[in-house]
Amino acid sequence: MKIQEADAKSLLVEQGLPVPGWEVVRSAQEARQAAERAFAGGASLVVIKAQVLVGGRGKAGGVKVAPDADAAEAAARAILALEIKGIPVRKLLVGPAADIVREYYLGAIVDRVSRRIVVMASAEGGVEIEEVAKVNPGAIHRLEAHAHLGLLDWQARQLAFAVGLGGAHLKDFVLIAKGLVTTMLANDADLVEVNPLAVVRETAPDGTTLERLACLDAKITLDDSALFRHPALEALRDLDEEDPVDRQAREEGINFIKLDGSIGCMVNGAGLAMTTMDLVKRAGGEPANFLDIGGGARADKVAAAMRLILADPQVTAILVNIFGGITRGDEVARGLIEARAVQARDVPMVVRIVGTNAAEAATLLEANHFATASSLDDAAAKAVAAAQAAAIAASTAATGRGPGQ
Amino acid sequence: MKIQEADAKSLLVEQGLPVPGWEVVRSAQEARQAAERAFAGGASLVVIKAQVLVGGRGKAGGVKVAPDADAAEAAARAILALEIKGIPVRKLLVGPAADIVREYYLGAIVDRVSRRIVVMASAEGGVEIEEVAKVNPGAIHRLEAHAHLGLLDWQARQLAFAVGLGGAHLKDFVLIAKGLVTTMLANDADLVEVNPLAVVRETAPDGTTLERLACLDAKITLDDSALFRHPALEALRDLDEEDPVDRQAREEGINFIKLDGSIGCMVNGAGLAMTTMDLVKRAGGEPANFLDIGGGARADKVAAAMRLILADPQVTAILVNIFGGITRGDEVARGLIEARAVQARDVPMVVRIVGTNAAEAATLLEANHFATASSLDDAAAKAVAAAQAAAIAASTAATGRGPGQ
Amino acid sequence: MSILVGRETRLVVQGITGREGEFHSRAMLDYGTRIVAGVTPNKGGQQALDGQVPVFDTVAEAVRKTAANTSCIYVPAAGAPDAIEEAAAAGIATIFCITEGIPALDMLKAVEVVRAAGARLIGPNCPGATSPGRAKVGIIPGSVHREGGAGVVSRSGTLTYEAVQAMTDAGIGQSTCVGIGGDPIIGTTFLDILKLFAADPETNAIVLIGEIGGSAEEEAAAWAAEHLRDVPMAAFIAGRTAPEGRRMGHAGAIISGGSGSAADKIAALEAAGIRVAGSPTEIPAILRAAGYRD
Amino acid sequence: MSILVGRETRLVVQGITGREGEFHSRAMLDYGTRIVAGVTPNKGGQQALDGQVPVFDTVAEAVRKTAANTSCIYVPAAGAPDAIEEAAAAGIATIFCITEGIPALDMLKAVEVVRAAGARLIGPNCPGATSPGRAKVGIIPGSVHREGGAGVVSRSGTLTYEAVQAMTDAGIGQSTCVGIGGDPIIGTTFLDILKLFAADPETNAIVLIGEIGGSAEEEAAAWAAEHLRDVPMAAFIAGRTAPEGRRMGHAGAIISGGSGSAADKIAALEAAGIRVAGSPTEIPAILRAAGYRD
Repeated sequence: MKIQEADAKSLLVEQGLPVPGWEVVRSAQEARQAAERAFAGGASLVVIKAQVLVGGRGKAGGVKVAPDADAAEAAARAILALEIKGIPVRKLLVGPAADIVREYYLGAIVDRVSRRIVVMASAEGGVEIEEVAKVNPGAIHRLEAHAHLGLLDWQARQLAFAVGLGGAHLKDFVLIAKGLVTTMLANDADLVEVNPLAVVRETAPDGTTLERLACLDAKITLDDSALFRHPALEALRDLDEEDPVDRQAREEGINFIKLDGSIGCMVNGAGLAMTTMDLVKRAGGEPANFLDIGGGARADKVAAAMRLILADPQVTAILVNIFGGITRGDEVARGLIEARAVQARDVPMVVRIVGTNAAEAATLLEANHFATASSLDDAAAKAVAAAQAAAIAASTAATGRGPGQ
Repeated sequence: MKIQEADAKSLLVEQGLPVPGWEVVRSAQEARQAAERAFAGGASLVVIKAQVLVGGRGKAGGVKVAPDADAAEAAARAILALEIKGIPVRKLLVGPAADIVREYYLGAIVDRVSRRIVVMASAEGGVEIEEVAKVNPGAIHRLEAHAHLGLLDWQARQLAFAVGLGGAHLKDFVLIAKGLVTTMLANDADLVEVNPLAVVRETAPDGTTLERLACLDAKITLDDSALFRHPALEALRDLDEEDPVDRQAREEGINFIKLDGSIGCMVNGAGLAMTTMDLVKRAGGEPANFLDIGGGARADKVAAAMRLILADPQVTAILVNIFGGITRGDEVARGLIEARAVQARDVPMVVRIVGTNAAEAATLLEANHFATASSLDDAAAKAVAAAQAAAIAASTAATGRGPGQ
Repeated sequence: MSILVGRETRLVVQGITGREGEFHSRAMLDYGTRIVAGVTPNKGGQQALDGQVPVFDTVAEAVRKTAANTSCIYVPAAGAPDAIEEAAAAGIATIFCITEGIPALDMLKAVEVVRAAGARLIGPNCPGATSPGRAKVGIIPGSVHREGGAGVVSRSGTLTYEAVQAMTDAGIGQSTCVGIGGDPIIGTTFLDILKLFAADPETNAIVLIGEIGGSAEEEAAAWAAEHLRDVPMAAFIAGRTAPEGRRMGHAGAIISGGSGSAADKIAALEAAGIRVAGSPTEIPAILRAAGYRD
Repeated sequence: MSILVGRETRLVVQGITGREGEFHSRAMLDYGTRIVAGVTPNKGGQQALDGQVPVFDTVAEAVRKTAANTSCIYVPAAGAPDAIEEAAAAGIATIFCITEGIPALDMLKAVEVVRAAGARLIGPNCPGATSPGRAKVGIIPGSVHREGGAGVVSRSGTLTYEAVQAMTDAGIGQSTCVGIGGDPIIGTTFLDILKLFAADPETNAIVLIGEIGGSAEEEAAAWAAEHLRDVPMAAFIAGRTAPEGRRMGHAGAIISGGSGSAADKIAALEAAGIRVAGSPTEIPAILRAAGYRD
């Protein structure tokens, strides 16, 4: 689960990491007031940042700096008017802008290959780390932390020296790097990233300046499988940015992802569900969704899945593909029959059920006049044909003329 | 550092372990009031236990049970009048007496041999585990916990089944066993022992009874080397039971243990200090103390050590044995000269200094008329002779006659 | 021969008295797998599956009394890492963890424990393994198999059944079919299984069924290019149409930061000389074209 | 030959710029020990000991640039476990930790890390080791030694110097003298060192200097009874007069629960055929009586 920058920063602060102050606001007026507070607190510039879960907000104009309250309000208004990668900006982070001397990258991930926590640091901060990885992989220093041990002091020091943050910043870097891993362990995160980690210049009330390390941006992804033991973190889920259908699916315990096509898919198993989508595409169609009803689904879950699919008005055909192992084919067939009995609109459906209790399922489906298919390739082809027929019918209805007329 | 039962129980409670309530009191009157509160809370019996850091208080009469407030007060008065292994009882623990169904032993130690945390459990609780180890070693079930992992669930279950605490008590046993190790890790303890861990019978207000596990006694020893990072635990040191000289030595950074003999010893290095004591004994004397001035001691520390030795009125001779490595012989010699210049009473002293700067030391000692010795055996013999001479002189002074007269 | 499971398998089922554990244990027994013990704490002394399997409180006791060498775990996610560690500590050599939804950090820890014990973990979130005609451990329906010489390794469950059924229907039997699991942190990777297949004299062809996310397929391809030139191979990658940044059901199936796409994996496999099927049904033909003879 | 330290020793000193580290490094250099590097974080690039030793920020860098194979740690107690783990991770084979006062639980963790890395840790709270005429690592004064064939192993510091001086004075030289440390949790035990001496062709006699606390002397005696029957041995145990339940200076020197007394240890050693000296000065005569010839 992705969480917003401001929430990620809160989790870092909980572990004692140095993060400059911020406020989250939802209007230009609130942004102005927050900026005024920042200026009153001694800031000479404020930064206004769109809070969206998608990347690339900087390039999209979602981050601005303002020298006074008027400018801050204007900047906030402009950002709130944006859509970034299709997501309307609803929230802003406002805070004093740091006087950045130099930027670094620091991140911790759960690494699939080493099966350890990998901590990465780079002196090339402030840009996408994936970009650095492509252009200058040698600039990224990595080391493995054992999940039982966390990041050890000597490892943190090694990273500090590798990126040139020895000397005056060594102690703070060690604290921050260890804190990143502590944040990961404490919250079951699979990614904790500070980019940029920056050396910032601060001016004390007496006019002297000092330089210190600060976490200027933060990105944290939480492990969905571990949310059950962090009820407080579940509250960080940004419902603003979640499709209501996604939420409904989550509550039903169905793996569902809405896509742009016209062929609704209902499959048991994630790999087979992706394969079904791929074969729809290969047959010339476009999948409307990814949907995995999971193992051992009963009739009521099948009916719920059907409601999710039909909630999408773009869906003009449905492909059901079940390879029964734990899942019993007759249960699925019963669910389909129930669902069709109550469904609001009539959409052509192709059903393929093999494996456990496939014969019983076939009998049920036949008795209820479902279109069936034996192989997956065949099922995909039939579903695509049905969708194409529906499209032609729709265009006929729209123009009042049939095809070829 | 040993801590009192009541403090040990507090540390267990901090980790969520089930410990019946208690109060600590210092007088029979307070004990009576505490007992009255326990009876008012529904107890039918109260237990009064001496709080002393030495073992064997049960056999010494330091634990009593009372059915009413009068009896509790009388029991408290009796216990407060006791000396247990030379330690006067100053504090009592008062609380409801548990209705014990069955007693078990559960303990965790930092084990030298495996260099792991060893958790031990036995169905033979309530008696000294060392006794069980001798009489019926097979009754003690041991397993090793990795310091990075703590006690794992399956390990705790294994112990539970081994001692017959599966079934209804399994979950609580797992919680308690894991909690023991957590207590050890959280407080840098090198021993955490619950003896007895007991199945107790409790009666609910509605008259129904239930059985559950409870920690009825607790013993914790803290790692002295780790106290620096647990300032709150330093406050648990029981100064009542600490010899004032021990405290003074601790504050001076000198390893000092008072013994019963007449020959004060000042040595650098713990092994050599023990050896010096042993050789004094072998030469027919009795060491008055163990004293290690540590490595690299300077003159002021030597002087402080000398004050500690002379504070013991039984000391009639002093043996100084220094093998200079880091410690410089001339520094020690200078410290001895300084100390003698200001010391309150004149005690014969034999000094042996070898190793680093031994020649300079010898020159200094000779110039100041110290009695010296070359070998350790020789030094021990001379110190014993001096003590014997002093004893004879003292007896002469006491009887008004010299030896042989 | 075969890999991981076979006639020498002496299975202990952890969580045998649960709904899932009991259901699949029955299917394994029916298939001929030798289940020597079950483990459910506090149910030690009972008999599971109509008296066919003794239940113990701990894996250690099960191993001591039945010489179990393989474990299959159906314990719920909250207790599964502990079950894995218990099996490893008890000396179980091969541990299958079927359980889905285990937190990744728990798995990092469990993998360290398994490594230190020198055991092998398959999964979690995997369907197990079948060596047709010998034994099956896990949840793969026995009916899809046929005895033969092709090794199958997959990150998926039902997709594996689909592919294996296609092979069986086409007359290509299997030496062993292994589902390594759909989670990001798993005990045994494609590469590990390729090495086992390479060393197995009865495996004469290999089918690799991958999906989006991570780079395990790429690593396996690189190794295969060097070591499996003479072995007929076929592959399938699910998720060509998956959008970036979304987790496709499996915790490990996500394209992130531009890496883990199906296109990358297909390119790596093709570069290693392994043809990638457009549909699972094409796998038999690709194997035959690569030189596989039954 | 010799054990642990010798002409092949390439030493890195961790904490070389501290007061202790610098003092003893100078003494080691004077003795002829090859100190190839020092490590103090944030002092990388400096030169220590009047330009004789380059200083690095990390042990890894020191190993990379100087091929150091042995480390000696003078880092204060709060940082010493980390220093041990850093050395082990950097591939140092033999790690001496001189530091006193390290918490026991920190050492349990460090010992696990050292074990996993396959390194050897001597100490902590130990004086180090000297192979007379070859090299010394730690703080044992070089002047007490004489080259020869007797191996010495001890839990103590100055008591070791005393015993070694007595041997040297009596004309019995040493192959290697090792102080294993006075803490309860140490990396290398009496038994480990006995095994090394047993395998060293230049060690022809062994002296074991123990003290109260624990049972390491008893374990060593049991092993010696079986494996060192032909090797002349002598022992000394400090603490015959130590009271029960008090920690005698060393964190590990305590008789508790009736175990760890000098009497027990002496009995075990005598039972193994090893004579125990009443004073360190008697060690040479016991060795000779046991058949040792220079």
